[in-house]
Amino acid sequence: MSPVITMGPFHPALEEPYKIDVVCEGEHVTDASIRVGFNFRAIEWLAERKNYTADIALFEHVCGICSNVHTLCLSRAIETLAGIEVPERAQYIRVVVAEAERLHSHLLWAGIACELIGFETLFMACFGLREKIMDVLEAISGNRVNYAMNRPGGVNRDIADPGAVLAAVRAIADATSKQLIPVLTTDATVRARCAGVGVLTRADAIAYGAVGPTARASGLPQDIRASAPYEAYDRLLFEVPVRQEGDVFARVVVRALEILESCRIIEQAIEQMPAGPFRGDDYPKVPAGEVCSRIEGPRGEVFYYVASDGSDTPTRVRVRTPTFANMPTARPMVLGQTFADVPLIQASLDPCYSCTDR
Amino acid sequence: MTVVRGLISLLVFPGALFALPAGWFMMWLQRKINARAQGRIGPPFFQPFFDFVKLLAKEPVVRPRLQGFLMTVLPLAAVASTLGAIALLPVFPKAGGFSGDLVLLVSLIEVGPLCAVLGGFVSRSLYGGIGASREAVLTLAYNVPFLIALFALVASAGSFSLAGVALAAAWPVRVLALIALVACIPVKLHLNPFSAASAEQEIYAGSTTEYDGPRLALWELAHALEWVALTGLVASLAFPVADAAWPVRVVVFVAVSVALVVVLSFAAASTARLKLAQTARWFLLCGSGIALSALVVAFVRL
Amino acid sequence: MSLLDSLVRTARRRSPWLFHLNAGSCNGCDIELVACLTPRYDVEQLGIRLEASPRHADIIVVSGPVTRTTLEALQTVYAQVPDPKVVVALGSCPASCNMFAGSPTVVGPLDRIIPVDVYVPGCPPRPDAIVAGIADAVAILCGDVPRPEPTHVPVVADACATGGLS
Amino acid sequence: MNILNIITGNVARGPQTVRFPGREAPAAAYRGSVTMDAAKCLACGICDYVCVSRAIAVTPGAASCEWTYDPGRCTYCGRCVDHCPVAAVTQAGDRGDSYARSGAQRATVTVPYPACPQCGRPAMPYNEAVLGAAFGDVSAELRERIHLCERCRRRATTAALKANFGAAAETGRSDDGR
Repeated sequence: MSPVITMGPFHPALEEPYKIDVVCEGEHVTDASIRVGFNFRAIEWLAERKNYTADIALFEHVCGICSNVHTLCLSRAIETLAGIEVPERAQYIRVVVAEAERLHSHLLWAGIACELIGFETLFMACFGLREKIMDVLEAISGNRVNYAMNRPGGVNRDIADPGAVLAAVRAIADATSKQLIPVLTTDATVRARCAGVGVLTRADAIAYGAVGPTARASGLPQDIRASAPYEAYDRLLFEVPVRQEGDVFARVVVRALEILESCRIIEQAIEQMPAGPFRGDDYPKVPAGEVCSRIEGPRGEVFYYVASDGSDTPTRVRVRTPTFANMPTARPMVLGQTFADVPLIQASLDPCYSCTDR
Repeated sequence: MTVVRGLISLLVFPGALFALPAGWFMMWLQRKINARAQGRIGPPFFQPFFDFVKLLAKEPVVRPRLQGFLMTVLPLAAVASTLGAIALLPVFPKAGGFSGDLVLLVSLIEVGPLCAVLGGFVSRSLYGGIGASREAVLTLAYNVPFLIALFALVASAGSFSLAGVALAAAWPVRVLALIALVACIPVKLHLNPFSAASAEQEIYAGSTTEYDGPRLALWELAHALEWVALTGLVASLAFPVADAAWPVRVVVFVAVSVALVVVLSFAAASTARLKLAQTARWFLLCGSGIALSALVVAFVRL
Repeated sequence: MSLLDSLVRTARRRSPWLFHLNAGSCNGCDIELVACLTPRYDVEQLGIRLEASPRHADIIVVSGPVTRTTLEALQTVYAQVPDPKVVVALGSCPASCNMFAGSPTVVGPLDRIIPVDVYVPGCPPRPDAIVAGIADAVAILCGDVPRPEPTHVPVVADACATGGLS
Repeated sequence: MNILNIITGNVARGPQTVRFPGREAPAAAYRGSVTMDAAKCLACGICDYVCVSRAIAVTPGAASCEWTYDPGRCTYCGRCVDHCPVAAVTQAGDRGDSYARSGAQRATVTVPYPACPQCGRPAMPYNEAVLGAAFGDVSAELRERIHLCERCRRRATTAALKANFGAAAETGRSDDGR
């Protein structure tokens, strides 16, 4: 009989409560399934009972790691519905905050991945680096997590000290390219744990509809910032890193390269940023109608659907998060691997079950 | 006379009175070095001691009688056997020991991991069980190079007595064998890169997952003593200063042990954790390779 | 107070081990708690360790507004931690359900389910505030500061089964 | 072995930890707990309206308005500060210390209504900025009456209406002789 090992809902490898049922033959995994729903707070239900301004703050708490993505996507949906033009400066500020959030999210992920393979020193190095970008975000937005930057029609706060942002971003790019990437790619024990582990083939990635870095590490050049640019992304130069291998190692490399790309984007955005207004109208009137909005979060494509009846509360807000798309790919990845790889493989998706459950 | 000497080495030096503070110090040193390597302050000096006292003062969870008994006796046995192993260490090679005490030492050192395996299973926790089975696999794996290396020393010295081995083993054999022995230490102490048995991110706290309060305190104690026993074994075999005065021998013993802790701590801080199969493969190929070469050298020189 | 007593007190003060429990949080508090382990804040300087098993813990750190699905596990974990233990509520969610109050799937606030000793304000609290909050919890744990009178009414235990709470 | 560079760097640099109980000051723009200046408040309730977590509650009474704030419910998003038309709501630079009882930190500010300059009854006057935001251009006449209580304003408006009516009647008579 093959024992079923249930990891979770509270497990040291999991930041969030969810369960993975792993069927093992010895240390070998023959089947696995993920059970979610522990974070279900009925946010979409609540959103139908709160006004638009409060809803933006509400959707900020869909996820504490990619909070800005959710408020940005919802703000863009409301703007499209109400036909609001966002001032150019606000567009650049949104890009800076979004990319800073991607930096902190990827560094957090790299740290957690190192922690999962027992590499505590590298975990600390990643988090030490992450503190730099947290300081930047705190200086811009007034909080380390949940930035409350977006509002329909613009942003709530200006970037007061662009010089400090540039300095921090350059320091991160420097440390990433000189320290983090060499260690992650050449260290023997890291390679032993990551290379060839949890392979997601290109065909599987397409079949399961993978998004974000998970898809890009399996050879799919898929990025909304490039394919359907929003805000100021059409005026900024950046590359979409793609790897063909599809293993955990490829996902590590893709995210590491994305850290460098994000640094590049922030540098350009700060330099190009025009002067001018950055806040929109205080109380936009949202007419009846429905709208879809999608943007590229740190974990992949975020999708919002908003329906309005012309009142100050939406009649429906529907969210599709990147983890919802990526979650099923965990099964083909863990089959045939060892039990010790399961935490790392599922973490290599950069899962966010708080987003998925809402 | 031998009884008195035996009691002294069990209770005073290198036994309990020395080994307890020394074990706590080594645990602290490892955590401190780890912290410094990561740019942190790290734990205060008395940390392992306070951890122990605090755990001892916690209210034990009520368990079924037999399970509770086993869960107390097994860590106690681990503590007792490790203490016995420490008492056998040939710090004063000319003063004590008996022929064949190496066999006893090895068996005593093995009692600790064996208790951990049993302890994991009797705790009736799934993760305790997985931790225990990992511990069992690893014990099997590292014991191959561990025993071969010791046997190479024995072959070279022509004696099964620890004192004899410490004094008489030939240097080329000794160096190779000690390298193999040092490589085995991280497994026993659950240090990177061979810490698969206590991989917190995979299997909670491994075989001690279900242990609480005083019962966990005993495991912590056994762990602290294992530090002394294993580093002490290498220290006493590496630098046997037979002719020096006793303070010199003590200083050399302590200094080499601590140096070993420093080396192991830095090695642990600079590596990731290998998987069970990878660890086992490493020991069966590389570890055993080094140990076997020691054995070959020993036989060739004979 | 005997010598042994003061030794135990000191040991409790200097060796608090944490168990972190995410009861439906948005991850904000959780990543800030992880940030507490890192070089800048380093809770190990206070002898604090984040433990994997609730059996080893002294302090339970709870984040999140307590969803229906985590309720049972939360109560199990609380029972598994051996005495003496202290509960720290991280941020606004366990204190009041925050913005999730009124949600049909949230059964918090936390003090309706288990007694809470320390509330750390913030959404999420800064890591230094978390460290300071844990230090306050440690003072309760070792007996330097009296435990606040429990305000919780443990009625929620079966409310979930009957579906009575909204 | 690049990891050794990181380790030697860390050892050489020494720990980067802030030693407890020392704490780094938050950024200047930090969004701390919310306070309200009763002298500036208009009791318009917009902070209550935008607050997602009901941390702020505005309860109007007969002679004053109760403004309550519970930091234990607050998400510190700062939208009350952003949307306050008269900058009466502000955020402190920190969020205070940990506390032992839920709801213990709740603060209540009473906003007394000033006396009506005409009748002396307590009433919260309109504010030009708010009127402008809500209804666009405010007429000069209304601007004169925004400090009055509702009853006096109604009376003044009725009086103006009557006066206008009278004037219109007079001009009408003179115009077409009806």
